[in-house]
Amino acid sequence: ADDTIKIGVLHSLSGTMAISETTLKDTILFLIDEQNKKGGVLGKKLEAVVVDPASNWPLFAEKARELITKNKVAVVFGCWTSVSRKSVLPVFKELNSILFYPVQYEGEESERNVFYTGAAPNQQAIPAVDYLMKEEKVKRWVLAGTDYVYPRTTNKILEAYLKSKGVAQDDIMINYTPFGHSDWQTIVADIKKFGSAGKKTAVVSTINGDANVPFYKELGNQGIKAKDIPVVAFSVGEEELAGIDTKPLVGHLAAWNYFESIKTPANEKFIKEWQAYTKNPKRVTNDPMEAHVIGFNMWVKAVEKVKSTDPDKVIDALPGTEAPNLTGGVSKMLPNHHITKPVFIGEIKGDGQFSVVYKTKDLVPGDAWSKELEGSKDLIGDWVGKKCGNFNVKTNKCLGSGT
Amino acid sequence: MANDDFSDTDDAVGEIAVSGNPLAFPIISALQDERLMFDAESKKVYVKQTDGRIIDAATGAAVDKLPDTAAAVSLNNRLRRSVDAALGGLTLLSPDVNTRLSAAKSVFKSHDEATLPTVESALAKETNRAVKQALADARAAIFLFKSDASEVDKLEAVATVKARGDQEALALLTEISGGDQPANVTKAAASAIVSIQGSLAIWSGVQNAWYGLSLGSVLLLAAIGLAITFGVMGVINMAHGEMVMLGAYTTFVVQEVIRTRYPALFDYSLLIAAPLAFLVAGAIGVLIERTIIRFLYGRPLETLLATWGLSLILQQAVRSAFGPTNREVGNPSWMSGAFELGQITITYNRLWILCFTMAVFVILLAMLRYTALGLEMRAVTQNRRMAASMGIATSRVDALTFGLGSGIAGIAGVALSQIDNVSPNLGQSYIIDSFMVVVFGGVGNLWGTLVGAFTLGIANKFLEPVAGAVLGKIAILVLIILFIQKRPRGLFALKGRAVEA
Amino acid sequence: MNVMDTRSTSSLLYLDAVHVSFDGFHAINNLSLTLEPGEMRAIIGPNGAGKTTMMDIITGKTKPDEGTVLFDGKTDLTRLDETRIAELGIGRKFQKPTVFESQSVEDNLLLALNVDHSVKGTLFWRGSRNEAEQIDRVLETVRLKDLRRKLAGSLSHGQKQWLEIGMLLAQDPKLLLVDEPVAGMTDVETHQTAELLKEINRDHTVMVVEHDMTFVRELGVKVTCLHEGTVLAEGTIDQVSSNDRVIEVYLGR
Amino acid sequence: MLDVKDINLYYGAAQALRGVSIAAEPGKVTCVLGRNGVGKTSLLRALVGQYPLASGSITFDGADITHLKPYERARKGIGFVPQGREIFPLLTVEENLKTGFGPLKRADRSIPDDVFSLFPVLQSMLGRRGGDLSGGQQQQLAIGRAMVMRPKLLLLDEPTEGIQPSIIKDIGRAISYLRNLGNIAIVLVEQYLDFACELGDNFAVMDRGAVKYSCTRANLDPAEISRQMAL
Amino acid sequence: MMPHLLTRSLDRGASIFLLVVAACGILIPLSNLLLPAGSALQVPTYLVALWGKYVCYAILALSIDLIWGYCGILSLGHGAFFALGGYAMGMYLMRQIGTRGVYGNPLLPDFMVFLNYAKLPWYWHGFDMFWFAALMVLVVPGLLAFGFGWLAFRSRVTGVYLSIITQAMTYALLLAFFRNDFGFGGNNGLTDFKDILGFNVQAEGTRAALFALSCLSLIIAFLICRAVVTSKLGKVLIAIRDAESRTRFLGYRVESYKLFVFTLSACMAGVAGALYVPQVGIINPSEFAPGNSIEAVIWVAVGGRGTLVGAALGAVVVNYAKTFFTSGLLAPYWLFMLGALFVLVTLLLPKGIIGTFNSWWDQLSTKTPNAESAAREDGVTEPKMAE
Ligand SMILES: Nc1ncnc2c1ncn2[C@@H]1O[C@H](COP(=O)(O)OP(=O)(O)OP(=O)(O)O)[C@@H](O)[C@H]1O
Ligand SMILES: Nc1ncnc2c1ncn2[C@@H]1O[C@H](COP(=O)(O)OP(=O)(O)OP(=O)(O)O)[C@@H](O)[C@H]1O
Ligand SMILES: CC(C)C[C@H](N)C(=O)O
Ligand SMILES: [Mg+2]
Ligand SMILES: [Mg+2]
Repeated sequence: ADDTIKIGVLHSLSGTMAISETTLKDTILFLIDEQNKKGGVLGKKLEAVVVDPASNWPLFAEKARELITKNKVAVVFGCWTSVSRKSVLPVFKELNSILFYPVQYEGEESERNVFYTGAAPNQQAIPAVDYLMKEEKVKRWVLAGTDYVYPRTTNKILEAYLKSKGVAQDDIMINYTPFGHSDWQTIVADIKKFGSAGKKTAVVSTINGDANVPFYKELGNQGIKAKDIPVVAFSVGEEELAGIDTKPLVGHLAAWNYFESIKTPANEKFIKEWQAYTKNPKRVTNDPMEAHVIGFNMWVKAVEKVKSTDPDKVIDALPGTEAPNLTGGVSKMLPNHHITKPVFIGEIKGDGQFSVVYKTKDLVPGDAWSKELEGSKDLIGDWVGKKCGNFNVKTNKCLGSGT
Repeated sequence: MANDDFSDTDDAVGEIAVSGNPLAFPIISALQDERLMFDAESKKVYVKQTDGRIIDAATGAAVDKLPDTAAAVSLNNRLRRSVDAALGGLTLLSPDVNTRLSAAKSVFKSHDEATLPTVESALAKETNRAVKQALADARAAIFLFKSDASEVDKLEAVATVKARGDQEALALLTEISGGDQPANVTKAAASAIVSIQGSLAIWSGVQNAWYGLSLGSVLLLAAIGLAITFGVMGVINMAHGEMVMLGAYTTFVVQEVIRTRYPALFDYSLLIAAPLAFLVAGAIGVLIERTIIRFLYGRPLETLLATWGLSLILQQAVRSAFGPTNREVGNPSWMSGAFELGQITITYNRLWILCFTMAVFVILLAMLRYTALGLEMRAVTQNRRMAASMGIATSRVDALTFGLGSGIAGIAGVALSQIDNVSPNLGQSYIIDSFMVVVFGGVGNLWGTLVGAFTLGIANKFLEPVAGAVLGKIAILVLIILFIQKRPRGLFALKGRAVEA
Repeated sequence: MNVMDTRSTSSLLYLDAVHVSFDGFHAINNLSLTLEPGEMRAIIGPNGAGKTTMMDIITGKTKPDEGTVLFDGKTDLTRLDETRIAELGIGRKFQKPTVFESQSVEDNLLLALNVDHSVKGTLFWRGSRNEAEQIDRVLETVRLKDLRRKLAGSLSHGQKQWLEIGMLLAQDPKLLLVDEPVAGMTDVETHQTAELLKEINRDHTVMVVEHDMTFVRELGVKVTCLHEGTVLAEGTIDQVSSNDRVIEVYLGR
Repeated sequence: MLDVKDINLYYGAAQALRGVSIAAEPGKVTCVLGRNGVGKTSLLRALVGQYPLASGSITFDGADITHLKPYERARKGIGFVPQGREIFPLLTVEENLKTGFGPLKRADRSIPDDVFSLFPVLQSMLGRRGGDLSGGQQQQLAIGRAMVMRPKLLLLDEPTEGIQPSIIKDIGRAISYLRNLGNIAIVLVEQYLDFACELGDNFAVMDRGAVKYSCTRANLDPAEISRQMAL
Repeated sequence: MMPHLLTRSLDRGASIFLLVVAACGILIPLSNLLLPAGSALQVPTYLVALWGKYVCYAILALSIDLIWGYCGILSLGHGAFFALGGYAMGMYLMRQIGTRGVYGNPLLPDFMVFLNYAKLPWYWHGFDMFWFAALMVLVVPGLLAFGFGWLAFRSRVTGVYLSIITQAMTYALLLAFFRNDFGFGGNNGLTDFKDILGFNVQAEGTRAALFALSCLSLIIAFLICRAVVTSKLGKVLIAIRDAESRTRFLGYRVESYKLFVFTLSACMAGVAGALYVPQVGIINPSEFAPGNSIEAVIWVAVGGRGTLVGAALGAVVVNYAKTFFTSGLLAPYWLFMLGALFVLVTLLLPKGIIGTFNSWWDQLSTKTPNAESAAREDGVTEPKMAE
């Protein structure tokens, strides 16, 4: 009935997560702006409804409910941490709406109402480890992370994977730190010690958020060079690096599905328009932003295909929808609501950008359920054929409430 | 090198290094600095020289202009290592002492047999003691891995490496003791390993103590301003962390100005930022005291409410002004890097922070103890009404005291910007620890804050290796809780009837 | 300590060789003192002699370094905490009046009443006529009847003194320790206080510290003069006040 | 020197002073007497500025100080020995004394010898925290602290409270010594009649916040005063 | 409860408060369920859930006011008791999921399956029974408070020292609950609840019932608090707050009193947490964050410390302000607004909303001088004179 289509933006603009999420809010506003310039969707203008869940998880649920019932949004783009997604999940299911989640996460989820445009573990962690094994001949591994679900799960997957590749238990060191850990002296020294055992060593970092800057500063100061012990991180991107002096960090790595430095026409155009939109010629771009770009475009396509914003129709239309990604391929929404993505490994450069040193040949399809985990290796998500997010291929049954 | 494939480039580096070509050194060092250009069209490689001239890598002939299609040959870590190793061999004879030293060290690491002749000839010529030692070590390392080296040589090498006594020596020895070596060498290596491990264990104790001191100094620095506003004035100052944050942002602004206008001054940026941060945070402190806190004396718990509100406002103000993301604050050269003391690494930034903290502490202590203002501050906070009747301008003293506490928090921010994020959340991450330190040490006692900070720092660092960072931190919190049961008024409790009601 | 010996004492309060020092300063030095049941004792002594500290020890506020304090011939007070000591029946008026400032005069007395002080007792407490009468009586005695609803914090210094005395009366302890009751009172009031104490003394044991010699004389009881933490002189007021040392350190010439 | 005219003071809705007028002159001791709670302390608090007046005026040294802040009054030379002593508990005895330096010129910043000759105990306890002293010692410290300010007007609120007899005599001597200097005006609030009668030049007896009886040394009748106080 | 405790506790303010809460508790669910959706008078489900959350916060605020307002114990870790109650309820709700979890494991909650738990940890046993979980909602926070208080009050830890160690307690719990190894789902917490007592937690009827139940709990909690503070025990608490050691010399066992109210208050906080979890649908370690506890104290201060009604009101006002400011045009400035609210309340309404209203009312109605009390009303003492 309305002459606009409302789009919910559910990203923290204050509190601890504002640091990462504010950019994503801007991204969606930018995308909506661009789309409206093209005439909107189904002949209607798009209108953003921005709320601030303030890094407070119950508030996420409250705001999600508000967006859906009060503001009647057609779709919501939002969340960064997994816990915020978990918090809003029941709301989306209950009210049958759509959430696009743009951040890499631990997997183990495939929900009808959620579309995961960030990387699943097999689209980030595993390729990174493969690269280090092949290219850097790494034999010894430090898995360092913040003590919570994402790092623990990722490390569990990696540990299983490494062992399957013949790495001995002794050659794996696992280390967890509290959120916001800022004194890295001991751990960096331990890494140094672990790495001087004569075998090539690398650090796989799932350290989250605030703790990264002091970690890298300590690495730099204690003189751990990428040449000696490279660190590959899964949550350090251009935006995080903008806050650090990267000269001592040159050569450390990150695994993402997008880098700002990748030279493709699409990417260059995107960066230019984004910087113009934000009126900041230095404003960087990063992976979760690209995820939103893809997700947004897929949603637009799906809506246009079914000529409706009705959630049920859009949800059914989304799998199979394709949208070009900014680095040159075409991503596709899979039946498990994850997408196919290229995987890049980049080395940090002195200017805070990454130079790509490796790229997977093809796009990697995201696995909702990890093959490395005992409990989930037989599960698949399939919302097209089986209409089930957690289908056990061995028993041929849809588990849990999905039946 | 024509291909942009790392493996090929790697092989090429190896070939060039052993080719003995006079152009080898310029080419490889150009590669290292990303000055080596490759033109995919003509399949030619050029070297951009440091003076801007361009030469053809194959012939050495000067070229006028790079073709447009030429791009720098990119590097990755593996390549960097090969380049280093190659250069190591090539620069062992460099006229510059430091270059020779680092070359020798990189040979020690790579223990590349091919460099042995160069090492030996360099060793013969070398006069500098440090370089000589490094070369000898490098030579020993090569012998250890040289399959055809004599047993005597190898034993001697083991001894030389053992004398180093460090982690790297341990690594080398562990590595060879696995391989097939003459029995004697294996035995010697094994005993060397044991002895190195023994001494390293002692060093790791020393290292923990140093880390503890350094963590303690950070805690102290963060807490010391609070020891004034909370400990002396009794204001439960939840905005303390934001004062620290303001100090850090002042540093950012100073560095930003220096970077864009006076890059030469970069090394002095902290010296400029410190007094400015004191003034900025101090002035805001005075403003807060004059407009809010002064109405709340005698109602300390309401200060909790107001300062909490303030901290929200300040955080959001900074977020609006500087954006929500981290801002980059660099380390001046004298704050970067580390030096080795025995077997432990001491980073300069931590060392300077420790010194700086102690200086702030001593100055503050002296100020409170020996100056009239210090006396007036204490008198006013103990009995504001009576102090006024003694002719002390209480409102001025209150404002100055709060300003001082805030200013010191600002200075702390300058130091913390060197090791932590500069973001709107910076303050939040220190406020709880700061209160812990002040209370653990005993409210109202600066010495308590000092000892409290170092005790917590050291305890933390001795617990961390045993229990892990998370459990270590939990253990510290539990210990604080238990400790307060033993000493309900902190470590340096004020005792006697003077404190009791 | 000779346990057998002390156990047989019939005195209500028996301080035996008590010693306290604060950071090396000996505030109480080998102090011994006995108080018989039903006795009233006046304690005098220079400022800083240790009178208040002695009361702190008896009431459990300060733990002595050495020595014992026997109450009722059997209980060693030095091992008990303040609450337990109060429960045994020792009440105290502080030198600086301390009352519950944000509660009314009446409630201050109500809290002092010697009734069930357990959590359960107070939770399920209901006022009784008996209690109300008792409070009225005390208010009458300390002449604060008009101020009964006033907050104790808004009383003048002297009124607080009276309120504290009232609380002591309401508490109805076996042994009353009264620290400088007449400081800040007019001569008439001083006289009244003396009368009041004498009256209380009919069925309570009292120890009172005062510097007001007129008052002490009026009480007409045995006097102990402390000095530097020990007993300097003991006897009737005339004996003590003619003691040369007492005159020298305390009364002045 | 001090001229208080018709002052009224309220605590919330309760009136504590009703039209009080009183004067003090250099070299004279003005005694204020009265039972508990009649407003003696309130009067002194009004003089030092700790409570604002509802009406009336205070003139000191020819200047109107009615609206000055407490510390400004102290700097003009008003010294105060409060009831309840109000020692700074965590400052040492010496530091407590030094808080009196505020109004003084840098050159004058020393503790007068009088203080220690009058109260030798303070000398021996210079390093002890004020709050640890015994009640009487604190009282002595409070008087000493006011003397450090070299006041022109000294306000004493029941200075003999809790003090041993010999020192009361000393304080008496001190007051008369200060009075005899001739340039200090003294207001003494007392309940201890004998002491007041011995020192006073002018007397005022208060009741329910007002001065209801006054006389000078010339027509002093202790019995009448005591009768007035008892009413 | 003895009847006199009840009757004594009801003055006019209290009665009005109870009536309002009861009215909300009855009318809001009825309107939500009975009136057609979209009608002007119908309260949307969205608001029912929202207000249900506020009511739980109000119970938490009451529990804080009981110890802080009346006994001077400033707990900066009360969120811990709230969260523990919440976790106890969350564990029950998790167990109710049964085979409907994504892995269909009948015994293990999902997060345990993918973290390779071989069997249910011992402390998860029994939580499949509602009565047991309900008991634990009281027992776990109560026991923790009892143990903690027993240590702290016996050693006479008071004032800021107590506040800070309560903060250390909640902080330690925060770190512990973040860990996956701790067996409570780490950062992601417990979510995706299905049923409570056989009713679908998402159903409108269940929501309405939970809301009504929360209001009922608020009423009961309020009555308990009133009964406590209007009894003689309440006077003892205030005496302890103002002059703890003097109370001891009168023969009161101060530590027992403190322990009693502290434990009672922790149990109330636990109940609040337990009601909160099914309504918001998640419990996660961030509920232990020290900031949350501090904020709860601030609600009490905003509403008026030591007034009970004020505490509940403060919780609702601040949280409503939060909801209101975080959406719409104001969203970017909401921290300024909230911060300014706190600062202004302290400066302009020093006794909080209800406290200021009360003294204003007193002055109007009685005209009796209510002298500014010189009492230290705070758990933190300024250094005071020795006697
Ligand atoms: N905690 C303490 N630390 C240091 N000295 C103390 C402490 N407590 C008491 N003193 C000292 O012990 C001595 C005895 O003090 P006490 O209060 O018992 O004296 P008093 O006899 O009551 O004197 P007054 O008549 O003045 O009240 C004093 O010199 C006092 O300074
Ligand atoms: N802060 C206050 N708030 C309210 N009323 C007060 C306050 N201080 C004193 N009063 C009241 O004012 C009256 C005068 O008190 P004030 O302290 O001036 O008496 P005083 O003459 O000094 O008595 P005392 O001899 O007992 O010291 C008393 O009735 C007292 O209850
Ligand atoms: C690794 C993080 C950036 C995001 C991740 N999904 C989480 O659990 O919080
Ligand atoms: Mg005494
Ligand atoms: Mg008085």
